Amino acid sequence: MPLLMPLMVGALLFALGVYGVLARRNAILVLMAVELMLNAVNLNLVAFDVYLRDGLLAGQVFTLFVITIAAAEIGLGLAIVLLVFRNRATVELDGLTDLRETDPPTALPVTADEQAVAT
Amino acid sequence: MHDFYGDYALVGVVLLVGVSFVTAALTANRLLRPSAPAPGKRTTYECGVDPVGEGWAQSHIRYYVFAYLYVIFAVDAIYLFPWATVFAAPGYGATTLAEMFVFLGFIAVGLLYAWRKGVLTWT
Amino acid sequence: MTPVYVAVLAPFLAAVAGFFTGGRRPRTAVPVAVSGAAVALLAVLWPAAQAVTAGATGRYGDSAHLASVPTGTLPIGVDLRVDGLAALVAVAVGVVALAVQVYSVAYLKGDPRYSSYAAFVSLFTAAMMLVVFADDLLVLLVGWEVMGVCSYFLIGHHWEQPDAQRSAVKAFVVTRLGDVGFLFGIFTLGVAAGSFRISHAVGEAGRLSEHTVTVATLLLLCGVVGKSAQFPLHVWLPDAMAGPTPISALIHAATMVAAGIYLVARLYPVFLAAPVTLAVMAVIACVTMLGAALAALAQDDIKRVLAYSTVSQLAYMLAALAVGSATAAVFHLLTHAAFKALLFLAAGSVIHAVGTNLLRDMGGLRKAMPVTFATMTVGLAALTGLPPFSGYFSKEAVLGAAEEAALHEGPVASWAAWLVLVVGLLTIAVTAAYVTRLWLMTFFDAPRSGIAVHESSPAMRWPLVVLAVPAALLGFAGLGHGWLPHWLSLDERVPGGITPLDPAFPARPLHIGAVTSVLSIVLALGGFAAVLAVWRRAPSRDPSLRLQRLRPALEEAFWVDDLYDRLFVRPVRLAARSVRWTDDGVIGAAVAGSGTEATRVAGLLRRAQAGNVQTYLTGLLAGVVLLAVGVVTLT
Amino acid sequence: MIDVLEGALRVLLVLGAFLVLPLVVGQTEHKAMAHMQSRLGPMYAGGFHGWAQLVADGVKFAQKEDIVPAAADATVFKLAPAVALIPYLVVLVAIPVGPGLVAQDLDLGLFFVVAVMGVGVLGSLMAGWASANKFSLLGGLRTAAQLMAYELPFLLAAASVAMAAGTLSLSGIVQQWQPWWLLWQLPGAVVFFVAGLAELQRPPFDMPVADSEIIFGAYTEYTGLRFALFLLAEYAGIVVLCALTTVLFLGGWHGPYAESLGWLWTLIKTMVLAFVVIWLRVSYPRLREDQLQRLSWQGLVPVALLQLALTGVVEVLIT
Amino acid sequence: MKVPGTGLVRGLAVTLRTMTRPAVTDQYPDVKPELPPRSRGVIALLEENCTVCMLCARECPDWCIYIDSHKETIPAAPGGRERQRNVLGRFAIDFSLCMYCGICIEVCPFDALFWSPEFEYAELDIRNLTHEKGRLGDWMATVPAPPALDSQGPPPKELDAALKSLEKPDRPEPADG
Amino acid sequence: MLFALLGVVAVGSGVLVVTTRHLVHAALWLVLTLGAVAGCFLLLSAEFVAWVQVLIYVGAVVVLLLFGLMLTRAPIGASDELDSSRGQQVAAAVTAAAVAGVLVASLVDSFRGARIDLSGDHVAGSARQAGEAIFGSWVLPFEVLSLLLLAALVGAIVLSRRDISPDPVPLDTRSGD
Repeated sequence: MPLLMPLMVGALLFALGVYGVLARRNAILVLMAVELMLNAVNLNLVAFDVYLRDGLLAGQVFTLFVITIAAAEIGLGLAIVLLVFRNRATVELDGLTDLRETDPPTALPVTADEQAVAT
Repeated sequence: MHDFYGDYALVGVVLLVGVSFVTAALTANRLLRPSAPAPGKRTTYECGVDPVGEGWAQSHIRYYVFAYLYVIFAVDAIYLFPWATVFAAPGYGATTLAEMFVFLGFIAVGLLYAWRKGVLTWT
Repeated sequence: MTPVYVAVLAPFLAAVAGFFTGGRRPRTAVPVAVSGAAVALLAVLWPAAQAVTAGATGRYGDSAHLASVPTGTLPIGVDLRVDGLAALVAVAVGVVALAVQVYSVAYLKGDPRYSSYAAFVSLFTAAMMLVVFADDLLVLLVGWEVMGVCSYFLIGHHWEQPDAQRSAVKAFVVTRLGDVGFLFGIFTLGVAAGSFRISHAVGEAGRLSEHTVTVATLLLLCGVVGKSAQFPLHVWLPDAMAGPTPISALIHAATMVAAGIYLVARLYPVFLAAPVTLAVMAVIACVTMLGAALAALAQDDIKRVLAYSTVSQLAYMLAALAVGSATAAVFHLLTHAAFKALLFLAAGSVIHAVGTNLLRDMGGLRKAMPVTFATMTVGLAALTGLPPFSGYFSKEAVLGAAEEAALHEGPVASWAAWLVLVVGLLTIAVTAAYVTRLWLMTFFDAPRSGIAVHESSPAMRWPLVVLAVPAALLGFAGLGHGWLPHWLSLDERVPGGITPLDPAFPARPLHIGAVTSVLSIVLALGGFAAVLAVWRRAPSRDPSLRLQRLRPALEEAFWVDDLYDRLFVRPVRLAARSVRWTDDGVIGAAVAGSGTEATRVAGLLRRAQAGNVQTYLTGLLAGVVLLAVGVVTLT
Repeated sequence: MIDVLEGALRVLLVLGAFLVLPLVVGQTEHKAMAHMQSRLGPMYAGGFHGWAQLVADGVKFAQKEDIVPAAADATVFKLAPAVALIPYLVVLVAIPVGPGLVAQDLDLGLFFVVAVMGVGVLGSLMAGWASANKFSLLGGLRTAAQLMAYELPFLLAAASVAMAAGTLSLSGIVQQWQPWWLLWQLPGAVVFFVAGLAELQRPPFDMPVADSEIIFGAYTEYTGLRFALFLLAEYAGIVVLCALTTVLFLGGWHGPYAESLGWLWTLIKTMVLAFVVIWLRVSYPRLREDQLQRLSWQGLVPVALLQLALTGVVEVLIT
Repeated sequence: MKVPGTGLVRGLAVTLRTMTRPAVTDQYPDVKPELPPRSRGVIALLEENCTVCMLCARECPDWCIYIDSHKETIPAAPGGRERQRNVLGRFAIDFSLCMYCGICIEVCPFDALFWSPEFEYAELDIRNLTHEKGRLGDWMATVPAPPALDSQGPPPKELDAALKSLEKPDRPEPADG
Repeated sequence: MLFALLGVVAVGSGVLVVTTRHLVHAALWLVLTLGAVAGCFLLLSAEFVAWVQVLIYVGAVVVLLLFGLMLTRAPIGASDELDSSRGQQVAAAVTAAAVAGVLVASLVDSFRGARIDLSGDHVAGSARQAGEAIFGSWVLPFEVLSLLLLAALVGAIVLSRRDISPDPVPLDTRSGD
């Protein structure tokens, strides 16, 4: 079986994941898209592991670790999303813009000596 | 065919058979069953009274914690299986056992934390 | 040599005491100042007497070496020297200083800052004494500069008035301009002569190369021109009249302005070794002489008339030096000190009485102020050079020296001597004209000032009388072949080279030519008659109005001031303003601009922070992709 | 060609077992529960003692009208029963009935079983969510929480057996089984069985379908054949659970004349366990939701961990 | 010391024991249930006793007893005068409303109404559950005899009253027995 | 060939996950994607990893996601504003296409001819080999992993159960069990 097939599936899944993360408004959908990306990575790992006949089975063991960490991560991500939902009653990423730059402060305070020079 | 695939070929076939069986049953049912749509029938069932509000009910956050507890422990448990097959083999004796106990020990601490925090009980 | 120390230190101590105690106990300022001046005068009389009694052939001279300041190359010796010249000039300074101190006690009665004024006058006297007695060029320079500073403070005594401030600064700047040349002149001379000692330098004059001597003397000439207000740098003296009148009398008539002439006299052998410089001096003197006299003719302010006349008379002294007779120059210096101080103090009392400087507001003061009228008349007569007053004798000495240099072989080129003689004679006529105008407008016709005029107080009257005596009689000292040249014991140009100042050398006698004296008397009377005729036709009008179109030129002193203003002051101010503009306009703008520019650019970036996390991520990933592509394609 | 036929035979066998056994269990449940409540149970269907009651039910369900609530999310609503049922069918493949008799002996059969059982949760969640009914949503959440909570002891107990046997393939485990394991793995067995019961929402743990609280939980809105499929899933689950327990803990086909009658022993043991399941349904009241969770996390999981420790230590000692 | 698990085991034992014992269900359509004598199946009407006093209709909580009557005048007996007499027209009980409380039976002064254990009178149409006078009369056949008195129990009041009236000496013997 | 089928299923359902307008459908399409990927693992002979993927992802993570959806009031029907503004979508699409392009180009460029040989002798996917690998050479990451899981667990509990933290935030207890 040509190695390219799993790699292509992995690449496409990854691209879909990227699109999902960037285009989706709902935080949980973004988390799902992240899952997609992680799966793409796993597929890649396993494909290369089998292709290279790795003695240490590094690819597969890493896939296990990635799955574990992804599970932990998605758990925490959702906990945060739920917390946000409780505070803001919405999980729309567009709404969460509290950290944006407020409009610029009024013009810089003209220092004393600038005034002196100006007169 | 390579016997490795053979094993799962059968599983695949069984899966297909199961799916086809269910679809067959449902299509047969579609043929046999009467269909007398009436508005009353299709309203959401709420002990006979008219349904109030939308189909969503506020549910407590603790369900999420249980689900998450399961996720964490499931992720531990899957390491048990390869360990189970390997730990008794020569060359992996007590040290592997100790490793797994350390592994499970940490997770048990997590469980203890949940327990002491009273996450598992509610009034 | 102790009297020399006393002469220098007494006024200095008076000044110091005045500065420290003046603020708290103003009443003590007057005795301190006056006693300072008196002690200085007495101290100076003693060497003067010795100079006079030194005997027919002897030359009186004594010097003292106090300390030597190592400077790496040429050491500066704190040397003092007294001889006939120094003593006589010191006496003149002492007399005038004492007169001014006494006079200003009355003149500035009730002035809040009298103590500082008196202290500055004492300090000035000390500085003048130092210049007179200095035997080391740099010590002389110290006295020279302290005098400049004192003149600045004294001119600016009424510093609340803007024109006083401006003229003080103008005086200070213009004299300093001259002093720069003077300083370099000292260096060139000192280095060339191997030492800063004046007597040593004078001795070495013969051996120095023609070129260095010319350069040194020319540079020294700059200092003299600046300090004695000669042609190019004379503009500050008329404006200096903004200071109180006693100061004009002391500084701008008798002492400071004379210092330049005294210096040339001191270093005369060096100057004699540089005929080129003498020619230059001659030309400068002539131009200044005539120009100043003409300007004095059209001035409306009494003090400015006297100021321009001072410039003209100083030109006479410079001319005398140019034509080779230092003795004539010093003689004219002494007489001029006396009668010009007298004239200024008289003018002061007139102003004090009338309350204004302007001639058109005066008139008819003859009866009201008899003593001032009398003493002023003596001064004016001396100024025009009418016999028997002192002015006649000293001016004739100068013209005589010019005539002798023109006719016989003199140190300077003959054309220069002739030029001096002709211009000298012409200036006598003009001098007579403006003296007569001043005299008539001030004392005759109906009184034009509104207020009742009365004679000034005795404290002001006594100095007038005291100064009137030498103004009248000092001329006789120059008669004959004896006294004055002997006292001064100046080494003149003697055919066959310059001899060092050695006691044995006989002093050159003053020579008064018969023709020039008659000619000058005729010219003086002519000038007097012309102005009298014009004045009689319209007694109340200013006789100078007759000049119509010429008058503005004269009044403005041929617009030299405006010329300088336009040539130097305005460009410098323009340059200053442009420097300031570039400083804050360009550099300042650059600094501030960089700040505001950074803020503006930051503003653009800020807009990108819209807070939407996904836009950030998009940017991030796009960047990563570009990087990846870059890496892949480039490597 | 032969192995294709043989394969087809195995598939048919599995399908047959999947269809027949749950009905048998269902029938025994009706009768046993009745008699435990001193009732007779179905008597009329099929003549002697109502033996064909469930067949009659099946026919009835086939003809009932299938109603999808207006507010429901149609596609998910229709898919839910399939997702709930199929895992149990697929699991039957790996269960060894006799010494050689197994539909497909997978190398990591046990893990395969556990993984597929995990998928069952989705079915009830989808049902709960799709029917847009407050009660079914709560039911769905309860089911999911319960299944989640009890999947873990299930896993751990299975792991302890795998440790004891040293292999994950079920037939291998049954091969390795020795009688003294009964005692050795006893706590594991109890935990496994109780967790299994909870997995199937059988009465002591049937809060998700507690009719007194939330009508029929996630399956409230279901009617007709879809409802029947959910019930079939439940009974198939009982069969699978009992079979698994026998295979893992009771030594599967071990017993006198194992060679020939091995499959009979498995069946007998499975039937006995099924009876116990029914028996528990009748005798015990329903637990409260929090008691359920606490039992799992504070009861079963620690016991399972201890069992693991015990197995590990003993295993290391004896080898 | 009570071992914690015993309660659970004893529960199992109970269910097991009941399973082994024969079930108590008797299969109704084939085996008639023997109901207790006074079980309240249906209400029977003895038309003769009813004097249309309307007590039962008035007392019925559900108002499910419908009675019509009309007055008849009985010709005077030789020595008396004419007497008005209520004659029962319609007497019906609507069993779909009846809650089987039995107040009508207890309140009837003339014992015209009786309980009958009969319960198989289900109807397809709810209107048929209103039993008219005739049907109520038919139910009388199914009314069981009143239960025998308890042997040791106190004699019934009526008997006492009758005996007492017999013992009262001063009462003249009724003329005709 | 089978792998191509699974690949198509995976990518197809992946596309649906990111484009569907039903929130819950997205989760279910995700299940299908994960199942397809598990199938791919199976075909790549990574047996153990496949079933781990099924158990963890399909069994636990997706359920968690569904929980998340249910707790945040996900609407039943189609909701149209699941995607960000039009501009953002276009930007995302462009970026995604660029990522895909780069990946595909570089992968194809470097692994054009490579083939995976799945012949019998080398099957490394079983649990035993995985076990040997993990407990043979990957022990340290394995141990560290438990720490990570502990941290994640404690973190999630602290985050979600604010009502039992030191300064409890009273939860809205009105909401039933």
